[in-house]
Amino acid sequence: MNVKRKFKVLGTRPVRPDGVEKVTGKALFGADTYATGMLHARILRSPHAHARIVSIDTSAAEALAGVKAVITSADFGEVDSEMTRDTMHNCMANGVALYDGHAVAAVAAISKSVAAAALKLIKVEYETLPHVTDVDAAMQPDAPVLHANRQHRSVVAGTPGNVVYYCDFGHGDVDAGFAAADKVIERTFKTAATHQGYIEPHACLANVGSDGKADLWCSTQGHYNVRLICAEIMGMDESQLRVTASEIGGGFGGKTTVFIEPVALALSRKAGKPVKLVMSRDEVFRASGPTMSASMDIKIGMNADGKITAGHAKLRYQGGAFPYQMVMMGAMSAFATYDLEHVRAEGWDVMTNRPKMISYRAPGAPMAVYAVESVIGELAAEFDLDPIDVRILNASREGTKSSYGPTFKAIGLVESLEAAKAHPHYSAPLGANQGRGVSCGFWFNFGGQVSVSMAINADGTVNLIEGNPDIGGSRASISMMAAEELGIPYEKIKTIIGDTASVGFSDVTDGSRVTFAVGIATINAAKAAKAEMCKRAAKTWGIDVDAVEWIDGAVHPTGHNAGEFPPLSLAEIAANSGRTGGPIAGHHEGAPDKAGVSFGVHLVDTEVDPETGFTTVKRYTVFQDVGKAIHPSYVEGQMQGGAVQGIGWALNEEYIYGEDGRLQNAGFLDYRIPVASDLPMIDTVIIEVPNPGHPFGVRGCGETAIVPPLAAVGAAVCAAAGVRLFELPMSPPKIMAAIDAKK
Amino acid sequence: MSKIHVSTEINGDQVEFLCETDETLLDVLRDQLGLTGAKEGCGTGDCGACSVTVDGRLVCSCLVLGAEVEGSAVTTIEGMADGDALHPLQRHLLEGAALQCGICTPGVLVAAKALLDKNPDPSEEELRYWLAGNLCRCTGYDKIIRSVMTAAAEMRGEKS
Amino acid sequence: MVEVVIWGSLRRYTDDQSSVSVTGNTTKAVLDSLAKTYPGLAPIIEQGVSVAIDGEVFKDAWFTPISDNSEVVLMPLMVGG
Amino acid sequence: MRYVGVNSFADAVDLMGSEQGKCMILAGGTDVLVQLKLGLVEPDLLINIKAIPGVKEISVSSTEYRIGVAVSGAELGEDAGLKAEWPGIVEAMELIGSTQVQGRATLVGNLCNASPAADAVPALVSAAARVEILGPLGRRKINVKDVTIAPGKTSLAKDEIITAVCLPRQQKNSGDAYLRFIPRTEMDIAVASAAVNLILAQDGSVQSARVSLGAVAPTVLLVDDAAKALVGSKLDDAALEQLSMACSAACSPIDDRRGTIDFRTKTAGVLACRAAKIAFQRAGGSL
Repeated sequence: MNVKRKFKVLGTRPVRPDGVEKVTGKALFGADTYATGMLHARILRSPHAHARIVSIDTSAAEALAGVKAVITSADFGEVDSEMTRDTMHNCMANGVALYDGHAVAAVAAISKSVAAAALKLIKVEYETLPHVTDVDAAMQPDAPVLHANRQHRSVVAGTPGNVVYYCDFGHGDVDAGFAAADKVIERTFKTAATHQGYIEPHACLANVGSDGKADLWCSTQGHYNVRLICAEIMGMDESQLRVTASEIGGGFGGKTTVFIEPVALALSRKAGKPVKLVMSRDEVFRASGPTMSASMDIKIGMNADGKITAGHAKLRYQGGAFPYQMVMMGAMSAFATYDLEHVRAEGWDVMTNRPKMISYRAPGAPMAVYAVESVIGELAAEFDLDPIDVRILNASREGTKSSYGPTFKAIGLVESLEAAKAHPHYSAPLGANQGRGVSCGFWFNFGGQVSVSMAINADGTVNLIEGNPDIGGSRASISMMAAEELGIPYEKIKTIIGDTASVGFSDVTDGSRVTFAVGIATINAAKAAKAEMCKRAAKTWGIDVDAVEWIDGAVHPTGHNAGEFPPLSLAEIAANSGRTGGPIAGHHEGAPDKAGVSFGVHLVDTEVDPETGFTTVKRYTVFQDVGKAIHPSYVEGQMQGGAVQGIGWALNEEYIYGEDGRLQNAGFLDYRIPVASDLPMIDTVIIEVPNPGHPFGVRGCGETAIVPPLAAVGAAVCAAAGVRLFELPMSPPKIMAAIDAKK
Repeated sequence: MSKIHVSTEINGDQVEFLCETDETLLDVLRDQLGLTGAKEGCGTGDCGACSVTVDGRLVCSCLVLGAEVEGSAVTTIEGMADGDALHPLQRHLLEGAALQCGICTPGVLVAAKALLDKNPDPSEEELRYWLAGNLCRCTGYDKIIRSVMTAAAEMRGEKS
Repeated sequence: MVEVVIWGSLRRYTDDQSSVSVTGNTTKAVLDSLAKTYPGLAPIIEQGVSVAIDGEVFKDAWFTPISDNSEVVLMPLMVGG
Repeated sequence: MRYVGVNSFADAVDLMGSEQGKCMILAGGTDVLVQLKLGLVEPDLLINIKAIPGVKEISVSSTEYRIGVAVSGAELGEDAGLKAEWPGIVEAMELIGSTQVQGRATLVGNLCNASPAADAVPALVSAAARVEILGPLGRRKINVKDVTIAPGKTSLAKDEIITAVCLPRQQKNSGDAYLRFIPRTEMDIAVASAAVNLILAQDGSVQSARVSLGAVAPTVLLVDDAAKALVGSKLDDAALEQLSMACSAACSPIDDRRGTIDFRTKTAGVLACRAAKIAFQRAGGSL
């Protein structure tokens, strides 16, 4: 490893390879393909939060001219794995509709209007059941239980049935730690469920042939995962189902599973024609995964000098209508930013009558860290200490035993905090009704399975195939790493995302893993290709392969042969490849680990209108350790985008349910994501503490940025408004209620 | 149900199509004319991904019926570049890394061009309000705003 | 022997010990002896776990070498966005 | 659904009268198309009135502005004379939706959608605007205030159609303003709103006032007590306090996904005071 090495390509900002298609409207996203003879599908969804499906009469819909297939859960078979069965039943209700928007039937017809008309002809008889949508209510002994006997063995006996998972992390003795503190603060927080809010609705085009082979085109973060799930649901061999990932119009974790793909496949199989299925925005909100809502108790002890003596978090997450295990991510993240002798984080995952949660950028972490950071901010204020100093004093660093167990290697939290403290933003004066907030954040980052195949073309260019959808410019960073390793210009590399039949398995694009893991595979594939080119050059010169080496895009003779032959460039070797042994390629399949955790610090100024509670974000700066920024513009973009999603979560985004258990804001009008005029520029400071686990020092950077904004904005709003709030979003009515209560 | 015959101009070409009465211009562009650059992010005028201009006016094509553009002139993202030469806005969004997933990009470009056609020298605030109806979930808007401002300066003949 | 740190909610399967000593020089070997010695852990391990070795997290990887003085922490299998 | 484009209001009235099913008018379409998309309405007949001569025009006489029913928000904002004379109305219209929506949305559409939260309506009410209506029995004019009778419901008969908005010429030493509260800076529906239209006396005090509120009752309110609070004052603190109290007292809002009763009630008063100050300065008053 040589992390100090000088790079030629890494750190530059070339135009992304898929850019021209995307600025000219030619790039093909999920809904942008059409097949000859294609049918249009629509899904009928439950209007009830919880209801037994007594009967479904599809005869009138089937009789409508132009309708080619109608399906219900009866059209799906049995599957062995519990997880896949839940996914299937989330795609199509099995006897019981578990949430408002749960699919109960689907049609495929010759046009959108016929499909819409057919939906109205399906008669579903429901018997409504009691429902629950709030996490604390769902944990009560008398709450309606969504699925009997689905509690994970971690759950303590006697716990109410909606609690499906329990976890407990930490070390030391928190009671002793609290006893030793000068001050202990205990607070309860609530955060709303938010949606990933990708602009592209779920979309797919399925084509099942009469021979049982199938093609599926879809917008996904992981087409191999789609293949895995769909093949099992459809009872197909994986080899018979070819899945192609379209360009993806945003995912943020929300496209790491399937919602409509099995439905389209089942319709296509029944109709014998290609079927296109596209969710409406309303369906996206009602029936694709939001993140968890949370109810949390946080207790932290601190000494007057700012040293934290102990921390204890109890996290209760609401994750919708099926069993899941996600609170552990929050419990492990909650105190990860601090070096604590006594720490404990417990978590409970709870089912409710809401759509099943799915990952959303650093899933589980933002709300837990919000709650912890809010209490730390309050304690710092209690002792009149600088909030950054308190965090530096307690910060995790190399050698810290983390709150979730392992000891940290080289990490960049202290560097990020010091950069924030030294930044002009931190000392800039504040105006009337303005406040400043700061928060740390953390995310694990993953490696995982990956496949890359690289062909060296005879003209000296390179084609690279990888298996992870490009969700934010990864073709550029992969091409850059290939160019760096091969020593050729970036423009000579063409990276594409292969379908499931063209390159080996790759895990889902999640865990901020793509630049890290595909990067390692790319470097290794390039190394394999270089080794072959060294062989070809050695053969050409008639010398031993050990007597050549690869320097800067060319093979050079070494040792006593040095200078004997002019070096052979990649292009020269490639040009003769047909004569020296055939095509040259390199490939790598692996499962790299050591992804390297990432820390960030956010600094924000807000202004709160004391008469209306309207919050304006005045200034925002993100500091984040990214290890090594391959393409700094896209790294900054991740930091900015994550910050703004966090701002939305903090201020206005929320799933709003009525007493009837129905979602009241299933659209962008009332699910309020930040718009351009809501925001200032988002300044970024990239910190580079290389990850010892990657040849270029790369750490994942995509997810960490959504973790700190909730508490940072929270602290800034509280300072500006002169009140304390313990609930997200801090919407104007809540801010005004707090201000009025203080009066 | 009988369809409506519509003659219109799209990106300078004379085009005829038949549409259902409730079919939106967005559906016509995408499903009938092969112009899939305009995207449906919401179908209710809240996201701007389907932005086009009709007779020079910026609109959401999901809020226009296909039948309404009889005799009009429509421009879409597909009409923005001059052959292989990208419009300065397209070039600057690319160079400024102002797109991550790229789904909002066509709408942003069409909307930004409509602004610069009307006001070649917008302030950052004017630009942010003009683009408030173009939702982007990836970028936090920072690089979009910077890139449009840079493109505008170049189009005004200012050196960057 | 390798000392393996167990997360809190699993300690009921390890006689309430926060760390246990087992044999093995790879993750697979260590996980196998964990499951054998503490049968309550077997279904958890079967479902999939991560193992942190000297501060680096390995996701379901069998052959990662472990030495007797390694810091080994059992962790849940994680997901991201 | 059948779709018909008409060339005269008379044709529209005939069609509406003879239609057995549900009939809707397409002007801007920014509400109608959304309702169609979401399946909230299923009209049998949709009548496009945009090709009727004059509907895209704004004309001005010595007594009034006449605004065509298909004039979009963007076009309204481009009429410099109207904007100078009735800035509150133009700004209210321009607050509706995005730039894209502004390319289509119309004053009359905003009015006939009959939402309690319609942005243009409080401003029109405070300006004492009227609409011209054509029906089988001929023409009539009514106050904008009397168009909406309940959420989603207007006082127009099934075969009546609004043919123009008539705005009086603004008097000397007068000014109007409209403000709304939304949680973001754009793209939301008003949680509460207030419009104020003032005429100042020679001495700079308020001679007459009209104050209207939106999103705080089933229909837009014209609050006489609020107007009284201002008359005779130069918007001193006491007058503003009274204005705020009168506005809040007039509110009878609902709790919903956009705001609480308490928040709407208080915010309406705050907005009325702020709008009053803007209107006062526009009328030439100094604070």
